[in-house]
Amino acid sequence: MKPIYMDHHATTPLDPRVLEIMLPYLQEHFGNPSSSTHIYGEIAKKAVEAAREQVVQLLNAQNPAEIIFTSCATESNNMVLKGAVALSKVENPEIITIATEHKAILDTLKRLNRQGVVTRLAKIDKYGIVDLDSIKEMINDRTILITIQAANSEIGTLQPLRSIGQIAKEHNIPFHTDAVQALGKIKVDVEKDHIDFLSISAHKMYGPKGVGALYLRKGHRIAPLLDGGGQERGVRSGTLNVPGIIGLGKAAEIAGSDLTGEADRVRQLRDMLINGVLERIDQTTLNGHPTLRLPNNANLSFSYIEGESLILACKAFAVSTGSACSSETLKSSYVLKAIGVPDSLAHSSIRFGLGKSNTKEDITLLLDTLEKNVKRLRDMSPLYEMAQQGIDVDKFEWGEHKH
Amino acid sequence: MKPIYMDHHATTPLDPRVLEIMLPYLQEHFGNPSSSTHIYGEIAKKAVEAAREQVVQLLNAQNPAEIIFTSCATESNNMVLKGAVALSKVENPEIITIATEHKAILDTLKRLNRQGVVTRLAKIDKYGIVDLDSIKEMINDRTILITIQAANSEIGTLQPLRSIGQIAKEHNIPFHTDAVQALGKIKVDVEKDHIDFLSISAHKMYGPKGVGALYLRKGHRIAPLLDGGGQERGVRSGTLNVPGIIGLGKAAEIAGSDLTGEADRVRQLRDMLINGVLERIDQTTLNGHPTLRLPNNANLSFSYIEGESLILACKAFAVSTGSACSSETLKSSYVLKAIGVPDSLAHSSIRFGLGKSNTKEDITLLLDTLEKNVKRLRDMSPLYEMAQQGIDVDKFEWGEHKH
Amino acid sequence: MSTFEYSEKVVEHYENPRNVGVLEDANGVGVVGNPTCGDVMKLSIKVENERIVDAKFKTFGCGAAIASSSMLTEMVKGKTLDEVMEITNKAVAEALDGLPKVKLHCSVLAEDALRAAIDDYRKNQKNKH
Amino acid sequence: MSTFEYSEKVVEHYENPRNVGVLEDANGVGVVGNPTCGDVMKLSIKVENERIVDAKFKTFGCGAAIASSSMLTEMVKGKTLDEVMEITNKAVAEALDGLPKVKLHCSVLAEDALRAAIDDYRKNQKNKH
Ligand SMILES: Cc1ncc(COP(=O)(O)O)c(C=O)c1O
Ligand SMILES: Cc1ncc(COP(=O)(O)O)c(C=O)c1O
Repeated sequence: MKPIYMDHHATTPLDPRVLEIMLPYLQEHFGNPSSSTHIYGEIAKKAVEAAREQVVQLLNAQNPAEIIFTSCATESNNMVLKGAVALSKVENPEIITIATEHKAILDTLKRLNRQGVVTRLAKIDKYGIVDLDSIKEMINDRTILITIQAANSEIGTLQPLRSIGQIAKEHNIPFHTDAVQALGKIKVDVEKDHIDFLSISAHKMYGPKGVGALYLRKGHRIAPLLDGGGQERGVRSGTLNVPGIIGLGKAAEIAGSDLTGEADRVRQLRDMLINGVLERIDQTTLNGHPTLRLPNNANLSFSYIEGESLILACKAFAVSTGSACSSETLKSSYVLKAIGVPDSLAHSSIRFGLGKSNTKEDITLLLDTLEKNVKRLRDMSPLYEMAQQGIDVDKFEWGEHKH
Repeated sequence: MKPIYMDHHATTPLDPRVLEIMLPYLQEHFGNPSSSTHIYGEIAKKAVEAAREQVVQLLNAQNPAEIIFTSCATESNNMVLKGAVALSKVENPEIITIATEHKAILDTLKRLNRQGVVTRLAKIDKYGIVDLDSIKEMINDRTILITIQAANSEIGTLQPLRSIGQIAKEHNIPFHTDAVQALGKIKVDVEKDHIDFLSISAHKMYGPKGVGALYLRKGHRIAPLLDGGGQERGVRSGTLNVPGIIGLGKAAEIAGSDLTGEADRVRQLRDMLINGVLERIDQTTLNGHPTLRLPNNANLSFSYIEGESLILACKAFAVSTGSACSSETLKSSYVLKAIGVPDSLAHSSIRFGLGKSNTKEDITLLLDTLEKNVKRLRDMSPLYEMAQQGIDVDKFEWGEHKH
Repeated sequence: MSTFEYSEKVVEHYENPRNVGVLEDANGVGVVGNPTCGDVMKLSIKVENERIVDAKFKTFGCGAAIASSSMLTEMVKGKTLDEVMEITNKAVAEALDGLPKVKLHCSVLAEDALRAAIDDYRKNQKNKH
Repeated sequence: MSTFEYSEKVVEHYENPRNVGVLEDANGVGVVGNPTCGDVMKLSIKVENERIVDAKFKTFGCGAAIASSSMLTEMVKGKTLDEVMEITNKAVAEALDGLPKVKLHCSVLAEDALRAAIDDYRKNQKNKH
């Protein structure tokens, strides 16, 4: 039997309703939307435009032309940052962001730094929430963009989008948000939140892999990242991924409707999990904000136990230690580090990403499993032993790092 | 009834064998290959690596690490050109290409031109075949790349890859080929043809839309276009499009096996079409080379008739006037222009892109339809009337252009 | 140039164009357009007592160009020259239940052809005198 | 750090680790690693007549670290100090039917813990005399 999936921040299963609507476009309706001389192209084009409308609805955008289909949120993020810099006439332009952004923001900024772009990291608190005054203080003549995510993929922290958007608007600076983890979980409204650019990845909201979108408010321009056939009004060339786009559209529609019932259901499971762990297992902590967090995220530290060994013990569950993209390396999470979690505790953290398939029974079983195995592994842990003896493992003089 | 599809250069239907192998990855095997802590991720990763191996086989690459999955050939092309320029230390680096490349090459070069990159267009003959001496003459200290396509998407002309590769190798200049139209139709062998970079789009070879690949010979480096989670060894970040990649892998396997039987079958249909038109309808010409052309391509000009009106008449067939990407605009084909076809004749051209579903009966019906409608439209054409009267329409003094 | 944006009327006129050909006894002929641009229209009219009694066309061009020409001949037949001077490209397009944006120039071409044919008729009349 | 690259033996030792704990009557104890790096190993040994007669471990670390520690205790028990000096990290990894590349450092940690425990034993002996 496969483990119970609780890694919905890494990716989500395709909603069967999404697959169903995609299938004809993987079969008889295979046309290229740019083929304007025959019905195959026409059918594809119509379907793509319908999907665009569904994304418009989810975001409360004003105009289908504001939606650009891409291959993933990584592309959307790269497009916005690189595309804004490419058109900027400012010397050493500055971009305001925070240290807990996804790598698709941070590593893109790193590359831009080599071209003279300056990254300004606004302050965040111990929950990872951005300090609004810090943003205001950083704004100057050279600020060309504020990019702050809607929700963090590791610790689930939600950012005050509307307040950030308000600041950006007042200072006439474009505001981008990476909303990958937020869509379908919390309402994101590009009008009310004053968002100018927004990144989407379908596979994080029960849509297909290989397709994303960029919301690009009318009147704002960026240079394209992919040049070529001139699709998507020249902003993103390349044959449109028709089945993917149709899947994204349907997933967007479903995400919008999930905001009422499903988000609450999952929030209850999350609270059951968080409260269960904190009450039943001592020396555990919640990372991220207690309430201003994704309804499906619980990031918990189990002191004195290394995360992977606990994951191995909970083999009836599919969970991860952090973002899928960084779990191949041995480094501990830069997100936990950025909110001040000590390295030792960062190694003791597990991210639970709940989703539609999870039930109350799953949480009950998970809590039992955790309780039993935390005990087992602590009995095996020299750190736990030291702690029992009153030694502070974080202050202890350890030998030099070996690797 | 839907028209008979003959626009296989624009896109192809998904091979049912490809869809079949993709389906489980659109359903139960939905994991993110970067999720290393659970079986969902592991299953996805294994499948992706198997697909990589299938692409290796098709190209005769040496190493799976040489295959980078992308979202389409437009991305692969942009990646190579922009990525090579980004790492180049040469001032005003030069890239050698030809005027009949796809827009994903030409428009990318145009953008790079603004950064000081120089595009050198090697000479081509009236069939569109590159002049090898012209390439040799253009090579100098600043040449950082030669990019010449394997086969043209409009006129089907094949380039002498091996000879180009040989020249590139002798001069120690990396050689990129956009092989989008060629794979599955002619053998492309990165070893024998001395190819260093090669672009693939799955949907042009009966694979899914939204996925492509870049072959990147070991030892050659390019800067990434998408920064982020570090997937694909950091060269292309973004969650892998698992079902798409698996589809690409299977399509690559099938493409390899099609080189023997299917390519010959289609070549016979193509010749039946070309010979039928040239014999039965006067004042018709074949664009591109008579033999050094894609087995599935026939690009024909029907003098004195505007292409779209003929397409409209042949409504039992889905064909196009040129590349899907440019058919939304009213401009005539830059490819036909580049090989010296006069504008008037370019407007009279139709591209027939044959494929697996086409039969001898289709060609018979097509020839009858063409013959009948060409006659009908010529009877309606003032140009035909003039020609009958011995007036050369290309030399006639027409009024000024109005639009 | 999506052909799917063509109205039924455009398709009908394209498939069954009215008044194709050249009038043997035309007294006004207009040829406009340019093959380099993808369309050429030739309109021949027969005028009697300042009234167009017959009209025929030949067109090299897309479906919209053929339909516009066909519609134009229908619209001018039986009208006086004064009356037809009021036929604009917009009127042609409307009579076809509209044309796709990128095809509006086809109706302009039709209007131009009409003007050219009438100019030719007037010139012929002048030369006679 | 894909856990799917773990051999069956690693998993078996992780799930049923041998010799967990601290020897009450140890005369050599080694603690190596650093929680900041994600693993700490504590090995306690009892040496009699230059022979390790008992060994126990406690480990904070991933599955491979736990399995390496467990395997190490099995390997050293009953061997003379001279004999165990020949046990390298490679030997530990091999005894576990191999470790994933990114986990090889876990076997190094085990070797380090053994060296540290023996050093501690020798120091204790010296201090006695
Ligand atoms: C917040 C956030 N942004 C961007 C991404 C990148 O999404 P993708 O891998 O689909 O490009 C992710 C997924 O890891 C994410 O969680
Ligand atoms: C030769 C060639 N190169 C590149 C492309 C671009 O492929 P895609 O649209 O899948 O990115 C095409 C397709 O139009 C092509 O024919």
